[in-house]
Amino acid sequence: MYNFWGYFLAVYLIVFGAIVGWFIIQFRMENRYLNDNRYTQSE
Amino acid sequence: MLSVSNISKSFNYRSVLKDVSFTLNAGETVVIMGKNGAGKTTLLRIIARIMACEKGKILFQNQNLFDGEPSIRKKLLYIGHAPAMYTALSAIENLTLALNLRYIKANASKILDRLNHFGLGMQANDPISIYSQGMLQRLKLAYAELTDWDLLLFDEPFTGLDQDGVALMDKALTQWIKEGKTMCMVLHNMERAKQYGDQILYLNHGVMESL
Amino acid sequence: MQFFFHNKSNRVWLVLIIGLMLFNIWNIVVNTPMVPDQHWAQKIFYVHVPSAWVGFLSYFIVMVAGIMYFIKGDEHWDKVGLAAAEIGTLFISLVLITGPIWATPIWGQPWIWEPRLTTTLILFLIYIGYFMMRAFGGHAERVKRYAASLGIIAFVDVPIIFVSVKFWAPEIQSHPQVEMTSQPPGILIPFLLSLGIFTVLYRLMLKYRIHVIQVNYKRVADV
Amino acid sequence: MFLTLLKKELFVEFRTREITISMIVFGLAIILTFAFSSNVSPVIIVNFAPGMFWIMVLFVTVIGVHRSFAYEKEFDAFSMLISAPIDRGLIFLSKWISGFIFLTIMEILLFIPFYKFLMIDFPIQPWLALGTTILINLAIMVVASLVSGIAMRARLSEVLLPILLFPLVSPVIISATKISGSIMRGEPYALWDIWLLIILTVIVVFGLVGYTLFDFITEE
Repeated sequence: MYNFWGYFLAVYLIVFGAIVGWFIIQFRMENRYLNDNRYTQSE
Repeated sequence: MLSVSNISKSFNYRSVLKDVSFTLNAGETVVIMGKNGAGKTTLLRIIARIMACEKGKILFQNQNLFDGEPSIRKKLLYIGHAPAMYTALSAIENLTLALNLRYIKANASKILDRLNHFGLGMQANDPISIYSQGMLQRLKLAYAELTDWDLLLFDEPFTGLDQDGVALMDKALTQWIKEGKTMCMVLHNMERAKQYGDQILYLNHGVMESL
Repeated sequence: MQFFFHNKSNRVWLVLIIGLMLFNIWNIVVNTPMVPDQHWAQKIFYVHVPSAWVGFLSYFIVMVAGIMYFIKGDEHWDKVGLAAAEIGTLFISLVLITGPIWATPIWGQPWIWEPRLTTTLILFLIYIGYFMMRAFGGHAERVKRYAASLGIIAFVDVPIIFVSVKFWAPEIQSHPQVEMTSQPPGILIPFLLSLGIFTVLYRLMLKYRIHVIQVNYKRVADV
Repeated sequence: MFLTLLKKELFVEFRTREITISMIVFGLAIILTFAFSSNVSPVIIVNFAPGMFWIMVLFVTVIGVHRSFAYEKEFDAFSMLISAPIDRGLIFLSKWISGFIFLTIMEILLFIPFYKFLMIDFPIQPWLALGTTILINLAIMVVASLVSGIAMRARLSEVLLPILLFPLVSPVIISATKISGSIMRGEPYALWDIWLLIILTVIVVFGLVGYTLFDFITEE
């Protein structure tokens, strides 16, 4: 009976990769929105 | 009779009505003017509760229009650009339906008499999909005559009318003013506004100024 | 409008959650017993089930936000609804990805029409429609009302879907949630811990997403 | 007031017959497609017949409901209903019941061709089949009217309506197929009573939710 180490690793990478990826995407979006916003105000 | 206070409405975050407030007492006629796209029709549709608005309060016969019972709007009639009728039904059927929706007993003879008065007697039984713009405008007049309303919101009454159509409309409007009815009209040319309106309001950039 | 992580408490929360998550993974890998026939695959559901729980919790919040939006008419609730819908769909799609991965070794084929996965899939399709409606529903103000009502309709449909699917698809014995209650403490404690940590993570994600929507709204509305 | 609205729905439909004609013709087209695409012996078809029947009904409902809201948009007729001093939940009820009537008429007319084209014999107790079909029609129609209220004004309403409708109505379709299947096989009521309960819950729950939400949905 081989153990399913590969499946375990795949699932954890997908789940935590998605969550970290989501945070990064939010941070980049926030960056873009704020810079865009600051640009209009400082004009 | 009607008090509109700081209405604001925006489409896709572009505000069309920023902070519109005006009051209208019984028996008075208000004319709203403004460029195309200033939000005149939006304002009328908000008062008629066809369109929702973000902020603001409207009191009709000092009852809150937004939270109150639907029956508050029994005496409030809105007539827009489109005749708001079913193309498949004939003039008589449409009017009977519209009156029943307003809890008014509609007898066919009264309807036919109004239609004849407005020159639509012959096409009374044809579906209104074949009506011309002017005939539709007269159908609206007949509809306004048949319903007993206290406040009429009329959106550009004179568009698409031929000569005697304009005469009919003038006669009907003056007669209503004589009877002391309250109206809120959207008009475009100035001397008609002066002729009918006790109060003329100018709507531009989402704010209401009195002329 | 400043960055979400400029204010102190959010930063503290972020550090706390990163720590909790690492502890959670360490705890699962080290402390939980190795189930004889499933080995590592059994440890998948320490993550699979909490994501499903967070997904459904999120869709519940969309409903609550919808109801509050109708009662209060306040813009904020629509943002909460949108944020919760997005994060909920993220977690539900994670469940739909990890589910078959777990099922391949244990049940033999990736997709089995069993009640929980089917309910999750149907809910996922409903929310595909929800986002399509948000894109094509018309001008933004009207779409807010439609989105709120769709949020309510979707969650009201969840129990009905679950019951009908429960009788439609035969119950598979070794399903994690079914087994959950009859687990020895060795498995149950880390599982509940993981559940709690995921909920705390979800709370921070929700607040962060609401903040980003707020910033975007400020930018769009001013222009 | 509900009867006036219902009368109007039936009257407009009677005058143009748009909805019923398009439903029947579309239903026939689907039946023929089923018949062409599955020239297997009737013994095998019997297991698929309930599923096919309800798939056809679902697609036909999408066409019918879409038509029923389309003619409201001409001449902005819907604003007459909304600005009238009536509770807008009644508009939802009238759309629901009138849609239900058209759907039932369509099913009665297509009942015979469906069974004949697929060469399968009629269910043993036809009255029971009719009774359950009526209940199932009600359940499908309540979800369809509610969703079409949302999709009506959208730009892509032809696409948005089915995409919103199918997942939401999936429990009804599952129950309908199970009920029709067991009726065709003449199984006792005890076997499929749970499905009937699901159908009834959908009718009650969506009826209430629709009635309350329609006020917010109809405003422009």
